Amino acid sequence: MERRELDFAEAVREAIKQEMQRDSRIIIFGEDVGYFGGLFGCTKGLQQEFGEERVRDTPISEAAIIGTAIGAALTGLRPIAEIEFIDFIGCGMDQVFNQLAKMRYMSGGQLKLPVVIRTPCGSRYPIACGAAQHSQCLEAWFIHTPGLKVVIPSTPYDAKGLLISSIRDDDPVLFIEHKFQYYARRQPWIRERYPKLIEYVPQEPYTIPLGKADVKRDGEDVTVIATMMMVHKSLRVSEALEKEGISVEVIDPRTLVPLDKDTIIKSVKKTGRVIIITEENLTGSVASEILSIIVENAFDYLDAPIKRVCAPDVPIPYSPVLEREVIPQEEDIEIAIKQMVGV
Amino acid sequence: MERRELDFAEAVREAIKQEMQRDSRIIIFGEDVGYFGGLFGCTKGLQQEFGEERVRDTPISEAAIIGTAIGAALTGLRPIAEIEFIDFIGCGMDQVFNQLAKMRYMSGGQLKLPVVIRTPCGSRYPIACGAAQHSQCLEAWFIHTPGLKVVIPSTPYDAKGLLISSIRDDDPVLFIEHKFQYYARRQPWIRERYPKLIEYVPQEPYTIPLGKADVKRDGEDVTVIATMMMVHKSLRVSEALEKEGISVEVIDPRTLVPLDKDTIIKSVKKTGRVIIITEENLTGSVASEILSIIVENAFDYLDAPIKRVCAPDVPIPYSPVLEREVIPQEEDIEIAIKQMVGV
Amino acid sequence: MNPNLISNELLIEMYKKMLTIRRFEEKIAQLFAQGLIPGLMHLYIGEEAVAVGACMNLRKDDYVTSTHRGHGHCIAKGGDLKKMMAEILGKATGYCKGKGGSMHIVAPEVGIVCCTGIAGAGIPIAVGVGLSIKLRNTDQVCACFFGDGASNTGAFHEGINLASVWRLPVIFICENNYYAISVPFVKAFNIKDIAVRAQGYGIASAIVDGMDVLAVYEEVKKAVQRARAGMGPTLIECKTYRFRGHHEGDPKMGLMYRSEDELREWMKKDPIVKLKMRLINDGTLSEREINEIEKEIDAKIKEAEEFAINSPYPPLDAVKEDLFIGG
Amino acid sequence: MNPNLISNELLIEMYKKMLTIRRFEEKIAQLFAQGLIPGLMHLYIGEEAVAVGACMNLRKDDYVTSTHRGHGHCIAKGGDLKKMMAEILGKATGYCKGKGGSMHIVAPEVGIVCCTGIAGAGIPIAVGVGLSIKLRNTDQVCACFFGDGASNTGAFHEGINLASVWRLPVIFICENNYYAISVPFVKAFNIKDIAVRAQGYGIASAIVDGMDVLAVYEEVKKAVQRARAGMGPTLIECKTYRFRGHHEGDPKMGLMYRSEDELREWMKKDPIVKLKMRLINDGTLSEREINEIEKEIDAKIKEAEEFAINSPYPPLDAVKEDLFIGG
Ligand SMILES: Cc1ncc(C[n+]2csc(CCOP(=O)(O)OP(=O)(O)O)c2C)c(N)n1
Ligand SMILES: Cc1ncc(C[n+]2csc(CCOP(=O)(O)OP(=O)(O)O)c2C)c(N)n1
Ligand SMILES: [Mg+2]
Ligand SMILES: [Mg+2]
Repeated sequence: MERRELDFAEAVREAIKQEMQRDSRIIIFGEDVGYFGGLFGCTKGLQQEFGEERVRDTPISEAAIIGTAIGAALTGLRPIAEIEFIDFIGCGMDQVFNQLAKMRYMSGGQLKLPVVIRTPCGSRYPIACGAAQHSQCLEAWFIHTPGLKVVIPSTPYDAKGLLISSIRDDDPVLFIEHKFQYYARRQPWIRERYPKLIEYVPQEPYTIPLGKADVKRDGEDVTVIATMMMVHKSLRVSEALEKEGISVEVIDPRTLVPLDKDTIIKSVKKTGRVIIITEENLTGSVASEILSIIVENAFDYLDAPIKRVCAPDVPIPYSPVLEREVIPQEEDIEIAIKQMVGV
Repeated sequence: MERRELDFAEAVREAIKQEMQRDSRIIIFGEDVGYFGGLFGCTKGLQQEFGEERVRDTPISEAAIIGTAIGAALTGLRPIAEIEFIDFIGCGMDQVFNQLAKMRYMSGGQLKLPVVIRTPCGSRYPIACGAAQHSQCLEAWFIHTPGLKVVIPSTPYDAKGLLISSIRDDDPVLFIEHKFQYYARRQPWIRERYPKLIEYVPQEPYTIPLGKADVKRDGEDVTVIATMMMVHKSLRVSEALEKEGISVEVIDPRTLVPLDKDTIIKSVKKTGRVIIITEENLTGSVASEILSIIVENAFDYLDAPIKRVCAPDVPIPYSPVLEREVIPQEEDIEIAIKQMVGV
Repeated sequence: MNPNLISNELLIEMYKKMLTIRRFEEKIAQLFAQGLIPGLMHLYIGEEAVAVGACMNLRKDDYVTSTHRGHGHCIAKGGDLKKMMAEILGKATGYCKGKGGSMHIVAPEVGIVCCTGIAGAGIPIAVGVGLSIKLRNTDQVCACFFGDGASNTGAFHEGINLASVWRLPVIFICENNYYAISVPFVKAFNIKDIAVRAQGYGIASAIVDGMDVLAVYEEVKKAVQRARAGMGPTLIECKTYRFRGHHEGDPKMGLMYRSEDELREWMKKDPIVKLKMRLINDGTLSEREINEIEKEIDAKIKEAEEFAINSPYPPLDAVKEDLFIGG
Repeated sequence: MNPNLISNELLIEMYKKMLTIRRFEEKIAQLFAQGLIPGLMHLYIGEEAVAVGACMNLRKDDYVTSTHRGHGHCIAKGGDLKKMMAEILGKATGYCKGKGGSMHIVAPEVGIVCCTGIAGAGIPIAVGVGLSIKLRNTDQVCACFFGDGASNTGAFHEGINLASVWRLPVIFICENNYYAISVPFVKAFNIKDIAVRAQGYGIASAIVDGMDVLAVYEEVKKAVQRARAGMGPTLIECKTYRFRGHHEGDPKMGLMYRSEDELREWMKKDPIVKLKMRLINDGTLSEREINEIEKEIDAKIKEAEEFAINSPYPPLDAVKEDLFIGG
């Protein structure tokens, strides 16, 4: 039997499709998700298969998109709402944090909000430079928003399993898809560089539990905790460093809320050295949170200060030379690892 | 000469008033700030003094309020925009982070955005329980928003000096005022408990530089870094602990962006023990960021893991017994300090 | 409007509901003054005709989205006074176990599915309720209440437009009480009637005297019929007035920014007094029957008050509960 | 509209501006296809009459807020082609030193004070510009461009309402090209004309053929006069069409979601061809003069292209600059 390989967008689409086949309460809507099939093709063919009632294009109205998802979820549906880029979530931010995230708690548990908000994030350098308003990583805001689950897969396999879990979850989930991860099929160099961006994905629906990190690579000398594209970059660097005798463990938390602290702490206790690598702006980042958790839980095991490798605190500039400079690159990761192990 | 004492709202009002007298380009607008003088009286009398052109009531339109401030600032005015509660900033969030914070950078330095957004935050327990949508501390989102300065004063003296600096600053400033700090005049028990909430404030305009922390109390055994109401609570606990022979240093960063790392690190190097106390939800908090900075800069000086004392990751519940439980209380601070020094 | 089409039973029912709201909230005002209420209270007194006139058209399985000034909606839709009062006092026996408070009372059992303190935020949520009704293919409707102030939020615009494009069974009921806290209508609108905005979305609209419960009833009835028939949303503007301050504790009950004359004029239109006079003049109810109704209602309020006061506060552990279903 | 009131000079100027936009963007399309442009490009081709017709009414000290599809506005307002092209290529010599890119070109020197990639976000900012004009007591105006799609954002509603209430000198120019990316007008609106929304704010409005530069010119002229006279804002809806995809790279230039027939019909209304025929038929310009204009413009575009291509990328240090004024 041939092993079926999917890219990230295909895995996302398959998850949605199979879940919609399974459960007629699932609907999906957002800008361009219907007839066009989504800017990145993640909903291609779904309107054709499930009809215009269940797969809907919306006006440019992020507050209405999220609010509509809430109201539908409160009264028996299981909506998937798409925010076309996470950068636009500010237009519907009140609905996300004051309504969606808080309604169940405020109601004393009377209400149930099975909503998934899917949204792409991140830099597409060098494929398409999106500049300051189309390239952001904003997950840190949402781990600081009690009542939301936050999922940030890095691979097609994880994307399918985590999206199915998110759709089946009865709580609100913000499902963030790094845009660069969509391009491996169209741009062969990406696949060559980051082979896990096209991988075997089982045909049958399967779930990956929210709150379970994945050790993407075992290692002894240093623990790298990385998210989304930084997982791929870290893996590539780690393989190269292997030849220099440096053994790197790479952990992908996969979900930020809930966060699998145990897997992280276990690794830290083994290696004593930690680098956290994310594409976000440094200050107030998810990296800071993970660092804090490690300090609180494994301080005595640390052989060196934890390092954060993130974007500096500036908006993403347009020029490719500047965008490249801002986004953590493989050489930054390599330098950080080498410094950490004292090479 | 008698020493003139002001409460927090009076200090804020005096700063605005004196600056408006000095510079006719300064205008202020927001919901209820005009005729009514603001929900908390911070703009009382200003419309009467400066007229309806410069002191304006707005419709309930947070996106328009912030956008209007931006446009006015771009073309020669120096607006102060009020968001009635920080909880409502989600309705204008896009304008804050995609426009206001990024415009100067995106323009390559062509644009100047002298905007102050003033907004109250925080819990008013036990004065008035505001529940989940009227009690939040959201400053963490804004330290993760490059291009914004973030100011969070705790005392009337600091409020006046920092607000004048913020108004004179040519960059956008988010000026957050903890609501509880407004009540010391009306509720005498508050002043008794937290004496610094009414204090001497010079009549003449003065500035306090953004980016300068204040050591609110010198100590040797442990460094407490606290913000807004937690400064007052920490001071009260520290005084009590003094009698038990525990010497606590209390640092109020006062501005989060820019952050005075030097003052913090210096204190950490002296005490080797750090507790960070804020009213925010724990995960993804400012406390996590400060913790990270300390680890990166003073790891070898730490005698114990840094502790964060924050609200748990839940929305603020309405019931007074529950709100009290969620907001860090003096007994929580006391316990944390005692644990830290091993008593 | 032909009032003859309305049965006496219905009129009496409306009277009872309005009076219940009034007395419930007078009780709150009293408890608030006694310091027994921990949070801010936005009272509906004066506006009872809107909630009651609207909700009398709704079935139990119809939905309502409510606001910071929501007690009236909840009572009109059939909410339990005891659970409401307990919630307002922050007690474990409240609708939300004390976690929501006055601004967040939801009662899904009677169709109150959303109650938010963010002006306008209920509007897009009502749209989602409408979508769900449509896709589940029932003939339910959703009544979405909001204020004049909320009509200037982006959520209003985005929500109503989407409801129109998707032709959803939502009745948007604007309670125009002419103030958003202290800001008067004329400082926030350059139009006379909010209802004209319906034209920008291509939906039906109506302007109605919000101090006349029958007028509200009749206009909402038409909108509900249209909605049930799949003919889409309606925007109904009810001109009304709050008799008290924006919230309890608003200095001078709002007379810092409103004139006494204005308040007096509106109080002359008290919807409860008006209906009561009619019921008496019509001979529908005798003075004695009116008195009995009042007593009956007062007894229920008293019962709710006692229930709430005697109820325990939630246990501290409750803080960590109800965030996620999966714990 | 009496076209005789428009001088020949003005007509020629309009023609030149429109053609400059067209050629500038055709160059971008070409460079994009060659892989020389790092970012996404939203071209204005087909819609030139709107920017040019509008901006010909503006003085240099008047303001414009622009969008993700902003090259036309910038050129029409007098922006420097070299600095624009350099910005689009991400070069240090661009308007924004390469930091902004196509979607964020501002040129305060000619009044382009805001250019944002967030649909609708420029609208409240234009309101602030209007407020500043009013308080500084000048007779400037602000032209605020945005699309049909942006008209459904909350920012549109909040912004225009506030401009109306405060009677600000802002001309809201809706470029209705019938699509928001792939979503057609009819899936996003239940009205025929966006301009009807003006009634919900109590402001003047107009619907104009956006493929006719003179029609746009005349209608915006009236609005500018009203604004300068302190008579408040106007909403002008220009019916137009983009001849290319939503962005370069949009598969089949948007024919995935538009019909070829539709595109062909609109291309027949090409505003540049239309004005050119008129100028020739009127005898205002000879074929030779037309050719010379084209050559002149092509030379300028070539110059801009060469300037941009030969300019250096910004130094890496630039990353940390320009965040704050105070460093
Ligand atoms: C988005 C938002 N902005 C501001 C507030 C603060 N606020 C609470 S009630 C209110 C006035 C609401 O006016 P309206 O919608 O007319 O309702 P009313 O209070 O008159 O019933 C305001 C401004 C809020 N709750 N939400
Ligand atoms: C708030 C927001 N939502 C979504 C987008 C993604 N997006 C970019 S352009 C566009 C369509 C804009 O349509 P319109 O306003 O009609 O302008 P046009 O592109 O047709 O000129 C969309 C949806 C965005 N930029 N901003
Ligand atoms: Mg009102
Ligand atoms: Mg369009």
